[in-house]
Amino acid sequence: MDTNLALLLVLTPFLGFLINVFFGKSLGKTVSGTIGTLAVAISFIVTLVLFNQINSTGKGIEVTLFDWIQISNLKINLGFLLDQLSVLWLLFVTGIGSLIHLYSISYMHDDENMHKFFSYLNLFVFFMITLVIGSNLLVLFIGWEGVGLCSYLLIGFWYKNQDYNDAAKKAFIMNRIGDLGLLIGMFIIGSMFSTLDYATLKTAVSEGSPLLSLAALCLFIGACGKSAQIPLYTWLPDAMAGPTPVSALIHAATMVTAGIFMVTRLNFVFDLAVDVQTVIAVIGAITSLLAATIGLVQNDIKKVLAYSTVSQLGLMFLALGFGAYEVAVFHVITHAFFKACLFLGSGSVIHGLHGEQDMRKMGGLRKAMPITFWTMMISSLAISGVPFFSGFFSKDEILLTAFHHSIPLYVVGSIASVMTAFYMFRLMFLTFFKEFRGTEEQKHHLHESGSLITIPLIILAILATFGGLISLPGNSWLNEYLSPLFTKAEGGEHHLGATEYTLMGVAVLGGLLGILIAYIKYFKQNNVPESDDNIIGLSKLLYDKYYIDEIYEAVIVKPINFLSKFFRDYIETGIAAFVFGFGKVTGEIAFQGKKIQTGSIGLYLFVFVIGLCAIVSYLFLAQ
Amino acid sequence: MNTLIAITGLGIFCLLFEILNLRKAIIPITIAGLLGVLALNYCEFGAEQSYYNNMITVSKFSTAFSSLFIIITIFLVALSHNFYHNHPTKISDYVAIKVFLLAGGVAMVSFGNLAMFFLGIEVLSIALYVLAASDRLNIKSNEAGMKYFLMGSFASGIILFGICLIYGAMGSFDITEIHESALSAELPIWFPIGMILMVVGMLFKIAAVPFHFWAPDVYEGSPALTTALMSTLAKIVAVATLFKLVSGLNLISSLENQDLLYTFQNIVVFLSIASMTVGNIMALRQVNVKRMLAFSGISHAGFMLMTLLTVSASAGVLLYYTAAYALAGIAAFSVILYVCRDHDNEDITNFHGLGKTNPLLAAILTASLLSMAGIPIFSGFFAKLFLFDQTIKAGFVSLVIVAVINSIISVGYYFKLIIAMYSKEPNQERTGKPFLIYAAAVVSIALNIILGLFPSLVLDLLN
Amino acid sequence: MNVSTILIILLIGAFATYLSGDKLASKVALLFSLAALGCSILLLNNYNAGENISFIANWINKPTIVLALNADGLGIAMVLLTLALTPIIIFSSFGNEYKNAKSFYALILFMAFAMAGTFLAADGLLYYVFWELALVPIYFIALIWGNGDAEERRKAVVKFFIYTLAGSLFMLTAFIYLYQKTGSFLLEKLYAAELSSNEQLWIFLAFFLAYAIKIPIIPFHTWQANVYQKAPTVGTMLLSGIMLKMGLYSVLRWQLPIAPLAAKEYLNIFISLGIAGVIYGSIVALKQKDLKKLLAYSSLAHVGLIAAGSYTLTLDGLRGAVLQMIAHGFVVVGLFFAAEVIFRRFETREISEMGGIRIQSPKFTSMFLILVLASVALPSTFNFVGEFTVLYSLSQINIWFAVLGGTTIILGAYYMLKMFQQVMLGEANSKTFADVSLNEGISFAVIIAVLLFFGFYPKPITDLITPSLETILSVINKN
Amino acid sequence: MGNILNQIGIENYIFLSVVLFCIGIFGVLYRRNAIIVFMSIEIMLNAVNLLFVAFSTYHQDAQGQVFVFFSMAVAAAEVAVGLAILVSIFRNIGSISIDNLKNLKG
Amino acid sequence: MIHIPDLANATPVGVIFCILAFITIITAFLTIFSRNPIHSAIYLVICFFSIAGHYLLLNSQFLAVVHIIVYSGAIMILFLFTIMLMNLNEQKDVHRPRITRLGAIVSFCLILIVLIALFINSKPIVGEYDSTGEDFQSIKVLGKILLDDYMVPFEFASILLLVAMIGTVLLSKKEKLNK
Repeated sequence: MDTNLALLLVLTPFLGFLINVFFGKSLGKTVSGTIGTLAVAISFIVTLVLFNQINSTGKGIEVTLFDWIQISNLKINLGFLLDQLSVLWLLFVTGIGSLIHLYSISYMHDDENMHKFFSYLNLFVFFMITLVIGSNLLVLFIGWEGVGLCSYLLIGFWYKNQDYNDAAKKAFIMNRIGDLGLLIGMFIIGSMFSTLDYATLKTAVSEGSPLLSLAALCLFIGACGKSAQIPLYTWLPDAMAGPTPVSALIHAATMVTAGIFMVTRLNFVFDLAVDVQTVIAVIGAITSLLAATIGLVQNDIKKVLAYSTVSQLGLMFLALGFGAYEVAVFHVITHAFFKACLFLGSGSVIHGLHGEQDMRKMGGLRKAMPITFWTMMISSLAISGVPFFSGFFSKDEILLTAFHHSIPLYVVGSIASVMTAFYMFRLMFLTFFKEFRGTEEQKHHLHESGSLITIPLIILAILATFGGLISLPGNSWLNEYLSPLFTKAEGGEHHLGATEYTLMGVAVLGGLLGILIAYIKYFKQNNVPESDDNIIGLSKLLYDKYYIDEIYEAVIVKPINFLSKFFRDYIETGIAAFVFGFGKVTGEIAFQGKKIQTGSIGLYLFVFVIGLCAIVSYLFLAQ
Repeated sequence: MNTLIAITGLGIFCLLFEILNLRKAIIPITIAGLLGVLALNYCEFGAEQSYYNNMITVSKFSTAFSSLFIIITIFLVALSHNFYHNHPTKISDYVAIKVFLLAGGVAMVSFGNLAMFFLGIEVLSIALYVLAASDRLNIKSNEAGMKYFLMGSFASGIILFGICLIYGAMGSFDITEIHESALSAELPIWFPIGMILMVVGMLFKIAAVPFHFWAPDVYEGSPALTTALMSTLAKIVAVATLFKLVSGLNLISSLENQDLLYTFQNIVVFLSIASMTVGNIMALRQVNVKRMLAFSGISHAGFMLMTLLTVSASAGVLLYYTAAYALAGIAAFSVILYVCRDHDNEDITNFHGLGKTNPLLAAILTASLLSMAGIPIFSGFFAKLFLFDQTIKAGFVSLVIVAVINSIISVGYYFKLIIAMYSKEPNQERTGKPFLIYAAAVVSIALNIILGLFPSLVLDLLN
Repeated sequence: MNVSTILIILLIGAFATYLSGDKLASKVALLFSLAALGCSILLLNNYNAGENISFIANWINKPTIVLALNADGLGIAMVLLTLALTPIIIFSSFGNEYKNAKSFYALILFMAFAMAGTFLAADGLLYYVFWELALVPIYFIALIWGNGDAEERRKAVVKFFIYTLAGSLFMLTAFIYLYQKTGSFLLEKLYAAELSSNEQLWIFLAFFLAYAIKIPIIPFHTWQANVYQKAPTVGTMLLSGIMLKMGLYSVLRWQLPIAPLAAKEYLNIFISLGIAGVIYGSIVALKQKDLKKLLAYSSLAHVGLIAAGSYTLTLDGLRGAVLQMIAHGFVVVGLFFAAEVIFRRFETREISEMGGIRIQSPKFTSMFLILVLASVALPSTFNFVGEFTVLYSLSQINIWFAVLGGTTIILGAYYMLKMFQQVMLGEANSKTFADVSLNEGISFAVIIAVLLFFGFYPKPITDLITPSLETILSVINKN
Repeated sequence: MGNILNQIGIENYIFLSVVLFCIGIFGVLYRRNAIIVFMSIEIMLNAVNLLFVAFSTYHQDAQGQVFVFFSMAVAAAEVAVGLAILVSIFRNIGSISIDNLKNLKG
Repeated sequence: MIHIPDLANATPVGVIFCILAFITIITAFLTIFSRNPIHSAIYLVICFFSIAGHYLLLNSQFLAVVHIIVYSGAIMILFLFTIMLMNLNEQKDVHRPRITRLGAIVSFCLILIVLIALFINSKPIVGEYDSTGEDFQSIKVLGKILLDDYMVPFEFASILLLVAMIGTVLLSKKEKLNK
């Protein structure tokens, strides 16, 4: 029964994928969209059933299908583990997934390859489910790389544009760098404990060692790739080349959280590698700040959201670094709600403006698109940490945890939060308030999106508002639910003392401060960001993302390409010349040798005689 | 002995046919006669016997090699039909000379007395001088004949001097006597000197470096069929005789007695390496196919010389090697004769596009070249294998490595021809499918492959 | 029935194909190759049922050379690879018209015969004979039916032949030397040979030269790219799909067990060479302008990893190497076939002249993408299983080997996706790209099906090869 | 009747014939006129014949002298064939200098 | 050791040997150095006569006679005929490059030195030479050996001569070109 349920869970999206791949075109857009959505919806329903079961019994379900890869000391089977963590993850993967599928039916309706879009989305969900429910690291790795593939396919969905293809390629390759880390981590763990199974591993891991730390570090590199942390984050902003639902689903709500999922899954490993945890926290904090600063000045509506995502992911890693897994998970969930909502909202805006993404050409959309506006407003409030929206609780917990462990990191996180509030409201003001700055024609066509788009927005906005309820300070359902997973309860149960309230107040004030600045700058003063050419000074640095891409290009990509050319043009020809030089030399000797054969009998006999003398004298006289 | 008598008889019959005006029948009858001789020779196999005061000793060695010579001669006679169709009045002479040449060859491997050896080699040589120069109006043929004659007589003089010194040391020409007294302690140094002089003379005949210079010129200038004869029959006769001299006169033990064996082996190793290397390298840039095969023959001579390092064990290997080499050579020359019959040269360009116009012949030539290059399943490979096996067994690993490197070089020029046949466009019409040429080519390459598939057939004959 | 049946079928097939004339040749060849495949599957069945399907007969008495065909799991697996790929390769060529088709297909079958023989032979010399025999047909295939400038092709092909022959002749010398030591060419006798470490080193190096050129391991790879480019695609498939596996297989079967001491002593050097090949091949592949050349360098990178795996001398390394060999065989055949499919339509192999195919043929694009992904070892493809196992074994030797070897997954993705982007994506090409035909589709489908099936369920192959690999390892570790 | 070699010594015969033999070799190398070259070869053969007879006396054995007959026959046959070749060359190029025979080379 | 005949105590035989040897060598050289082929031929005939003298000295009269008949009588006549037939008597030897002469002289010296050194180095024959007293070189004995023991080579020599004959005919015979 459990096996069948698990298979149903996994295979329904895959079935949807197959149907859409093979018959999508003939089925027509609506039908293929519906099938795609239904496939995920069924998974969602199955998840609900499973959630119900696990929530009541409190025990995970293990399903083993068959042996997969045999390695001398490891036996890796294709199996699933459905426990609290995976089902929780599945809930929002399939849940938000369903909503986004629904949204996409309308959003992608004008695209000729809509069936493909849905097949890719279904495939993505399939891999994401595999990632989440895999019973060992290698099954996770199938999903891990699979979602990377889908991300590649979806970023490059509009494949005629080679820039988009570049972005897709970049995403895939940067992910692969992380994947190598993950693989190496697996190798170390595999050779240390002879297993990659979570359950077995959990019992086998007992004490920390340098090797284990190394493994943890490698695993974290993997997480960096997938969850867009320094130094591997640059693909995520570029990934906004894909259709907006993709950004919402993959690059905000689900795939990018895979790194956090993995770290949480292996919490028992990371707990033993304290120094690595510190690294995680520091990198999370820095990423959070860095991305937030870049987000301050971006003008592309999706880029702002992308950097915001990176920043928020940084915050989650900050929490992970302190061992506060449930806090991170909490933020993952709330973030999924409001960020999906924001992306879908921005998609709605873009849809309404026929593809315009530059905020400088928006404005005043509040009236034309009220539902979009309000849902996005709610989400922005949530992400800015305004009290009683979901983001307030989760972000506050992260900062709280940080404060307890490390004041500097707390400060960094807080600054990032303030900035978040600022740029989110910058986005809101520029997009929805004041006058419309686009062309007349666009203005003429402004309208609220259809119900297929607005319904998911509304649902997500509701979730973004009330999502915080699952883990209220002091009375956390989530912490309790997840407690079987973690060995030590850290960061979860804070007694709400004076410090905590003070901190909460500081956070709220910070958020409001950010909003206020944005209000003054973009509402009161009615500033509109300069056009690209006129950006100078610090903002130029920020606008150009600290030139990180350019640095990578110069330090890594260019040298590799140069090396490739060098190898191709010099080393290859050099080796060839050397190897075949033997042939050339022999040929040349042959050519010269021909001259000895002069045709003169005298010479021939001369050599004959000399040879005879040489032989005879060597044999008889040389003794 | 009977074989020798039969062969000379057959030669005289050939001359008679001319008188009786039976020109048309001469080739079939000669072939039939040679087949009869082959059968006769086969009957003698295994019976160790000596005839007429040990002038001729029939042994496994001699009969086996005689059979090989007879088979090669059959092919050569068969090829004569088309080759000499422009010289109907001379064909009996040509065939008779070839048969006598065979007699000389048989005498050389079955001699029991150095007089027979000397006369045999002279019959062979004089017949070859004549054949080389036989295209009397062709200046190249004249030149080839002259060069071969001058150098050949020079070498004969050396051989004769060698025989003389051996006689001086031994007081006898009989090889059994010489074999026995070769180990005597009071042996004058004349014996090894004489032996070395004879060996040098034979090295000239097999065209080993540095006595090889005549070979390419003579091969190139001679009429193609004569070249075929020289590079197959004459060469294997010479090698077999050299082997028989060294083993029959007990040179190795005698040298060992005088602590000269090591030096001698050094010389053989050096000559072998030099022959292989010079032959292969010089062949690389040749455009004339006969000349190329001459150099290839020089390198094969180098390979065959390796048997002198393991005289006691390698008679079978030598037989196998010579058979493989000669059969491949016959097949190759059949094709060359066909391709170049209307040309006054044998340049590689004549072979362009043979793969398209005459796929069978092209395949045969390819197979024979592959055999010479030592690619498996053709007997050339196994020949080299057995040779290397013997030589490594005797401890000459480095020599084998040089030989291996040479095999690699040799591929370079063998494949030049293959490429010309297959990847260039035909530049001429090739008409007619002369039966005898096709038959000779097919049968010889078939024999070659059969030898490759069942090496034991030949290899075990002499063990 | 024993394994000699397979060889006989293939040999008869080669002759039958030649005799059947130009029109029927391709079909007859396909028929015989399928028959051989069927036969081998039957034999696999018998083998799994515990039947003895080896073959032994006397051939040459002195020196003793035996017609010994030994079918253990490893051998059968490699033969199956050969015989599964041969029909695919033949079938894939149905879209092309070849001059003198009867010779062409006869040579293909003959080559399959020789390669199958190489994988089965248990007598050193028989093995060598098959090894060399396999070289001859590919030489002619590349020479006569190849493409590009005739003069350059000739040069490339001759170089290839001489180069490979050069290597293998040293192997022959080593075999003869071994024969002197043991008095037999039989595999088991050679395994039992007692050699000093110095002797082992020389023998190891002689073998290495032969295999390093065939595989190829850098810096012995110079022939590869040119020949792959110049050979007709069928030839390239045979070369890259099967023939270079001969080298890798031989490392496992002959080189390591015969000279284990040398293998152990210089393990790091040889692994490093393999890994250097991975990195070097990947980097060079980045800037290739010719599609077939790019695939050639990618092949160089992959076999480098396989070689590195083999030289680890661990069960995982060997097993991963074999799995990866099989997987790579299928993938590379598929990729070269894709290049051929493009060539049939665009008449070019220059990457810069391609692009925009996806618009015109999404079906082909999907298949190509799957092959590309398999080639970069996406989990759930067969290649991942092999690559993971190999990398794991490398990590057991030294974690840095795994890290450096693992760069293949990054660099591989880089050049393959770059190629994919340039070849397939972008604005529509000015030239029309007809959709894949049924024949082409079937070839792709079979390859993809194999890759995906074994990607999830490699157990049958693992179970097949593991016992023989364990035997080999026990020989390696006998001292 | 004593052995005559007691008065001369076999070595002297050896040296004489060696010198003669070498003169023959020298002639072959030195002269370009084919006829003279033939003559030089005859000198070589005669040097050997002389030694044969000397050895025959040395061993008191007639076989050496018998061999000389064969050697003479060979010499005669060689000269006949050689001169025939020479004549045809002379007919073709009007010269008997072996320096003119350099068409075949390389 | 070379044991040079002591001219002071030379036996008549020794003196004759020295004279004959001297003539042989000198005429051999003259054969080679003569510019006129006819002179060469004449010198060669003298050389052959001196060799016949050696044969006589060694008491093999029959061989000496045969030698004169075959060489001086047959072979040399053949040479002379050819020379005259070709009208070569006036022909100067073509210009020889210095390198050729140098090469010839070098190789001559080399091989002479090597061979002489070889025989000097070898162990000297000590003691008296055997003299069995038996008749071993009369015509009777020679005939017996030649036609009895050496019958096969004798017959084979006829093949040799036959081949030479056919060959010479083949090389000289003009044929009707029927093309």
